[in-house]
Amino acid sequence: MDPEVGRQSSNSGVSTPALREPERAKLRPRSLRRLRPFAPFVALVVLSLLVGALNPRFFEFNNVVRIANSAAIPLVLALGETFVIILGSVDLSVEGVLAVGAVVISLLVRNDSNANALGWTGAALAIAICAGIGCLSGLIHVQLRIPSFMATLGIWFVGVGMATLALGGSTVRVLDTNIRSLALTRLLEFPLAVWVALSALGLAWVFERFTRIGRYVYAIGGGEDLAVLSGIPVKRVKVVIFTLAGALYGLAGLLSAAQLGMGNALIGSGRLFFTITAVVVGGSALTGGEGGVLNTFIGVLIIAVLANGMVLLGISPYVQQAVQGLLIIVAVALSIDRARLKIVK
Amino acid sequence: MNDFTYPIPRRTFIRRAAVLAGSGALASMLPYRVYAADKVTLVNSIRSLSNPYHATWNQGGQAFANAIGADYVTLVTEGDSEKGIADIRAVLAKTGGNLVLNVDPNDSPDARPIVEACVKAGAYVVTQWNKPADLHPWDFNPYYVAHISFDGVRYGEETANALIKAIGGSGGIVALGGILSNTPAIERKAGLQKALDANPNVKLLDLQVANWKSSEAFNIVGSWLTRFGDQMKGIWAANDDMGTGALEALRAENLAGKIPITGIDGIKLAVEAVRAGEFAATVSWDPYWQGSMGLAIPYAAKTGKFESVKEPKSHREFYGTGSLVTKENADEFYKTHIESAPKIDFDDLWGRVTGQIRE
Amino acid sequence: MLSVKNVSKTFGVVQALDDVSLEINENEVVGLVGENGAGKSTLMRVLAGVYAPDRGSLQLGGKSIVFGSPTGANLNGIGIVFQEQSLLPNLSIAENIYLGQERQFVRLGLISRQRLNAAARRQLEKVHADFDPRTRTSELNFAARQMVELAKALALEERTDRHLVILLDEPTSMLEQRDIDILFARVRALRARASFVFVSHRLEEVLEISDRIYVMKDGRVVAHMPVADATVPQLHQLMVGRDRHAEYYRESRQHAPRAEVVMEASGLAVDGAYREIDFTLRKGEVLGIAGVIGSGREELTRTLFGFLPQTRGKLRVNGREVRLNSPSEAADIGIGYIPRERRVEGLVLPLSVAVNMTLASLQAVKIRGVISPKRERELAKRWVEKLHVRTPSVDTLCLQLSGGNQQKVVLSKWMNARSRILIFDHPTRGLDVGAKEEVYELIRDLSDDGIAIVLTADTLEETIGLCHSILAMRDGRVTARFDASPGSKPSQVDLIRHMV
Amino acid sequence: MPPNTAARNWISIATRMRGIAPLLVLIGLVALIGMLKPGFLTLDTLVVVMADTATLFIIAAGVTFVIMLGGIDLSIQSVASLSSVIVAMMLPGAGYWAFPAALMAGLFTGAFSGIVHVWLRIPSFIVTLATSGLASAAALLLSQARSITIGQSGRAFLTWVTGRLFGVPSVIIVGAMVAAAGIWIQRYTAFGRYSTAIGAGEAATVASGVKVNRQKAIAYALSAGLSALAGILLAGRMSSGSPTLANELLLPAIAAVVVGGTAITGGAGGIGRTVLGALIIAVVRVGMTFVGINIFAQQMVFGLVLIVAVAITIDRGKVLIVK
Repeated sequence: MDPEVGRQSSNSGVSTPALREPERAKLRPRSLRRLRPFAPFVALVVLSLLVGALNPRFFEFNNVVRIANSAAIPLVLALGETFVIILGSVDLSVEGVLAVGAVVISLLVRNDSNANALGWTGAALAIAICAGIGCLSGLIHVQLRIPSFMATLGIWFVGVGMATLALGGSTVRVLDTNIRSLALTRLLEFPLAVWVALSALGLAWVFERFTRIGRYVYAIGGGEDLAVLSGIPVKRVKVVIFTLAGALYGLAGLLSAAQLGMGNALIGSGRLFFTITAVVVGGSALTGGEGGVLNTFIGVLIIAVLANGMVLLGISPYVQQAVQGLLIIVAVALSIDRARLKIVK
Repeated sequence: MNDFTYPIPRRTFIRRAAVLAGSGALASMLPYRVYAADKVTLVNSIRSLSNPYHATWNQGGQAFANAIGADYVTLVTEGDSEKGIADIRAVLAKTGGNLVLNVDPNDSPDARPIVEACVKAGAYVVTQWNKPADLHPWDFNPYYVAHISFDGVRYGEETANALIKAIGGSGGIVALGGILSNTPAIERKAGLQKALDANPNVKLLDLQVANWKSSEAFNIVGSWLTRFGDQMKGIWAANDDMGTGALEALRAENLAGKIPITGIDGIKLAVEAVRAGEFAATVSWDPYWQGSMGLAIPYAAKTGKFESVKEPKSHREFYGTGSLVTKENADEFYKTHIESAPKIDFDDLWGRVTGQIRE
Repeated sequence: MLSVKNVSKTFGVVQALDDVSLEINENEVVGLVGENGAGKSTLMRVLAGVYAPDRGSLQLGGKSIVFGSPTGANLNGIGIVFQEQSLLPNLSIAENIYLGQERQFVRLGLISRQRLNAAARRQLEKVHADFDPRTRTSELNFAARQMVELAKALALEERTDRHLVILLDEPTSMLEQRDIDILFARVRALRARASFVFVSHRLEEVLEISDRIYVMKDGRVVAHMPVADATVPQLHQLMVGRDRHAEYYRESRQHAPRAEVVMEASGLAVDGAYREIDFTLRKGEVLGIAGVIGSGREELTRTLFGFLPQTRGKLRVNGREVRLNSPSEAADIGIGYIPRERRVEGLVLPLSVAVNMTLASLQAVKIRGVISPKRERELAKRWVEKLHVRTPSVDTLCLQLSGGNQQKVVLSKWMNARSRILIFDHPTRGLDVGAKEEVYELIRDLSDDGIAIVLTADTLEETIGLCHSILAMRDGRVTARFDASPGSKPSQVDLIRHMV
Repeated sequence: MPPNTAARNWISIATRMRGIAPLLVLIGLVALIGMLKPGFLTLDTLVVVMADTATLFIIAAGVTFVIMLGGIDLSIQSVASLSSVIVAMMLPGAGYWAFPAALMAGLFTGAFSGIVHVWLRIPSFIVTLATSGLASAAALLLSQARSITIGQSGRAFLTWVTGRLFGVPSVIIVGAMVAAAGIWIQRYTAFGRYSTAIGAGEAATVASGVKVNRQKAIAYALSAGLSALAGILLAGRMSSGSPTLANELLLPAIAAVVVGGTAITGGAGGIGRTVLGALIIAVVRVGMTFVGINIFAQQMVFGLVLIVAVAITIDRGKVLIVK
């Protein structure tokens, strides 16, 4: 037998063959796969340049601020949704919970319909209530073994119902200046709401990267049965995540109430699909286990820039939906790693 | 290795039993009302109770019901035409047709099936806002008593003029439209157009659709500020919700009050904004009147106070009176309509007729 | 030290374990053998704290204990390397090793990744695997992941001062010989710090690595003996209840293939995987492909069924030149595929036996273009009888069948589709001896019927025993061809030296 | 391990129980409402309820095909609206040709979604969301953003929707035909069989040489096609078409599918279950009005009933992990 082979086989530890196979199997240069995660970011840059080229005002600092301002609430919502989606579940209750949050806040802080004036305490209470609702979704999902899709769909209706019930349909005006300051006071040129959203992002990122539950979310999304075998309290983690999501929707409710200066049962309408789309465009897989809050951050910006661009370029309202739809397809086509998801549903 | 694959049935069943029990409990919660078929039922069918406009509408209906001591039911479509119609059919079936209906159809097409259902059941009906052009009360005597609408073109024009006045007669303005295919959206836009034609030195910079929503209006106005900067002298909104959204977007840039806004509907927030000088104007339909008088008229017909057949067409398809709320009359209006429920004479059936609806 | 005392476990009404007792001493390797469904895996899961026994008890150092959960077992020094690997593809090696154990790295509520990775590196060193602990496990091949699993189990040392017991549930079933050797080397080396329970269908391996052997049958321990007193035939006898067939691979039934060539490859290549592959496949021929992981044989197999179209070279099927761009194209020209991932690619587990059998060709069960459930069930029944599939009925869901029977369903799917060329990708993986023999029997029947077969097998014996001719591959090239007709069969050594 | 007889019986019983659970729920609900309001149990009322369910059911039936193979279709409501517009616009001129035209438009849109989904390998959620945008844009442009009334002349062509057949509202008959056809397709055609297989185990189906992509494309086409049919019925019942006519039907439709007991992950369920699901949704909604539940509480009750219904009807046997 030729000595060449002999030496090769004798000194080949586990490591040599170990890393040999995937390169062959995936048949794609690693460098390319390494670049994948940045695809959404590239999409964002390209999109921005496109809009900027057609209307230079896009790059004006004021516009950047406005985009940031319009992205703040969607970002907070999308953060909550991201964790749920990484679990492999989905949360449709966004609009309902957000409405409850906004309505409860506007009723607890100084307003024009009752004598309450709890200020920040009121805000905290409202967020707590929303967390409770999220927790309820989670419990229904894991305890009754109902798909999150359905459980949260139900909770969506319940949420809007509660908000309507609480106000008897009317709109309440928020008079509390502290709450309003979130939208009206600026720090380094950006409204406080933007900073709130960014800090939420920061915390969410730390939560995702450096806490046990954060890592368990990925474990469950990657393989729930294996997660169970590794002694991970899957059910508890799920409930925690849905609760967290609820809390974030509540926070978004606070920001909405501050931004629009009012609370009403329809304040969240139209937010859901935006939220999920942003998460997916950012590159998180609906099948779970992949992606993260930074992806979502990019995703939200893509959608926000898109909306801003539509107006800046004066695209006819008739075709806006169509244009948006096509651009989203393109963005996703660029950003998802098809090699990794063998099956696309 | 299929040890894993089966949830032990017993457990599942216990759970399911629990759930069933739960649903039972839910059922027992259901309020149980009895409608005597010999007593007339008053029904208001509206889009949803989640918006102030229809909430006030509902109060009006309640008020009239109390006034004559009849049962009162509210139906909401939640924007789903089929649901709206199904619900109406349900109450018709339940009351054996002994009811009067005041309906704001979710979409103009809905009016026909609704009217036909009422005629079939012998219930008296008034439609408001939406109906197909070729559907006429006088074709369904006596049950289809009347159709009430408000001249979107006229009031769209009036608010536009108020806005133009506020910006000093010249400059660029932008417009926030409602859901493109909604009749009011179309009419009000047409009114705006008329005003613009009359004022050549006012330019419409852009029209965007915010689907009647304040949150969408908020973002659009932000982008407009970038695109038009200070060319944008005023904002015309097809309803107050979008108007208030626009106002908050301006407030966030310390422009509240500097760029005048007009809305339509006359909701509380808008009227307050007018008083504060942030809105140039809004138009109030007085939904309280719509909710009450929309019942009073068919009730009168049912109880024989008048015969619909004998009424002139101008009483069968008419425009109600909207009132333009501006700085001048805002405080007054606020006292009479916002702070206190408006006083309405339920016998003055035709008091607010401002002409027959044009084809 | 760790002992199982009269443990019984039932699922619904299935008696998985019946009064089982077993003893594990310090620093020894205990072999555990038995047919599929004999209760090995259940026993392992009881030991690992996944299941609680219905009756009986576990005892550690004399006193009985209850684990309650896998974690509970871990804290008592018991780790398990599952048959279906328990690494999460979307997490890094380090995260996998310490999955569920991150608490120790938490400082001020946050996980310190440096500490985590450093600790993971320490564990990897124990098994002499020098991967970067930050690598996603999806980037590793099977053998490498196995090492990580082992490292994960060894990490228990840090959490308990107890003596470790590591359960290896069929760890070799998917490994190449060279990787098995590496694994065994590690196990021997680690014997100093841990005891092992080793479950495998490959009796030779069990004899090679174990000190004592327990034999299970129908949920009972039917025998246990020191390895010295054990022989393959004897174990086989105990497991199956009958002697191992005199000639395991039915070599006497191997007849020379017909002349007619049904498949022909010339200069076949997939860039980055394999190149310059030439072979001819005749009616009734069994062509074996031998090679280690990474030799390109996996990719070659996938090419032949259209998963991975060739980038160069020609492939002729029944004389016509083809490029198979998808499995459906392959199936359409009469090629069938018995995949290695039976439960993933072989069967639609939640569907019935009948449905799975007809999935590849509904034509057979259609009457005037309409599926006839009646005809379908009749057809399925016929296959069930022909292949002796042990299933309560043709409506039974496939996930209720044992591995061997599942494999038969897969086979009948293709026989039903009248495929003339079958690609066998590790057909006996995870099957017990009895089931294996049945598969060998079937392969002979097929070849007698003139079906051409391309086989990549689990073991070299299997390849040599079953094939008419063998290609040895290394680094994407064919390094040798062997005629393997009875009498002139190559030895394993012949093959290996062309494989590595 | 060898499946034991008793265990098997248990399972089969459980499965059968699950099979009829939706029916039990439906009967239970009807009985409950009938108890509280005997007026509900008159033939007329029930017939009316069924008639009002037809459109919802037909849309739901379409999306069932997609959900069965594990996808989702968010474009159904826009497609329905689009087809209503096409019908309303074409009836006066083209007469009966309007219907095939609308259906073709639907099928085409669906095929587009399907093909983009399988070729670009983009999640159906996103693709169909985009298609939805395209469809409604088309509807807006066609209709000049107005709702188009169908005049007397046009209505003549719609008697097959608005009229009655043997005293039964013909929409019910149309619905029944769709149901029958759907069940037949899923039971007796290769497409139906493959859809189930794809939903239950796509990898294995691919490895069985099934042309998975084609099946998917067909499913999306069917989904949109049926939505278009629903759009035609809507146009008939409202005797007009509008680009927003069906906008609120998306969620109820998907809810109907899931309440019927079809797994949102695919592979288990079918049109038959969707029939029941749609009826359950309709009965709950009308029932609330009938019983006179406080209007402000109705949405909450609806949400809760949805959850309870699913908890009872959903088939957990084959879904090993609930996501």
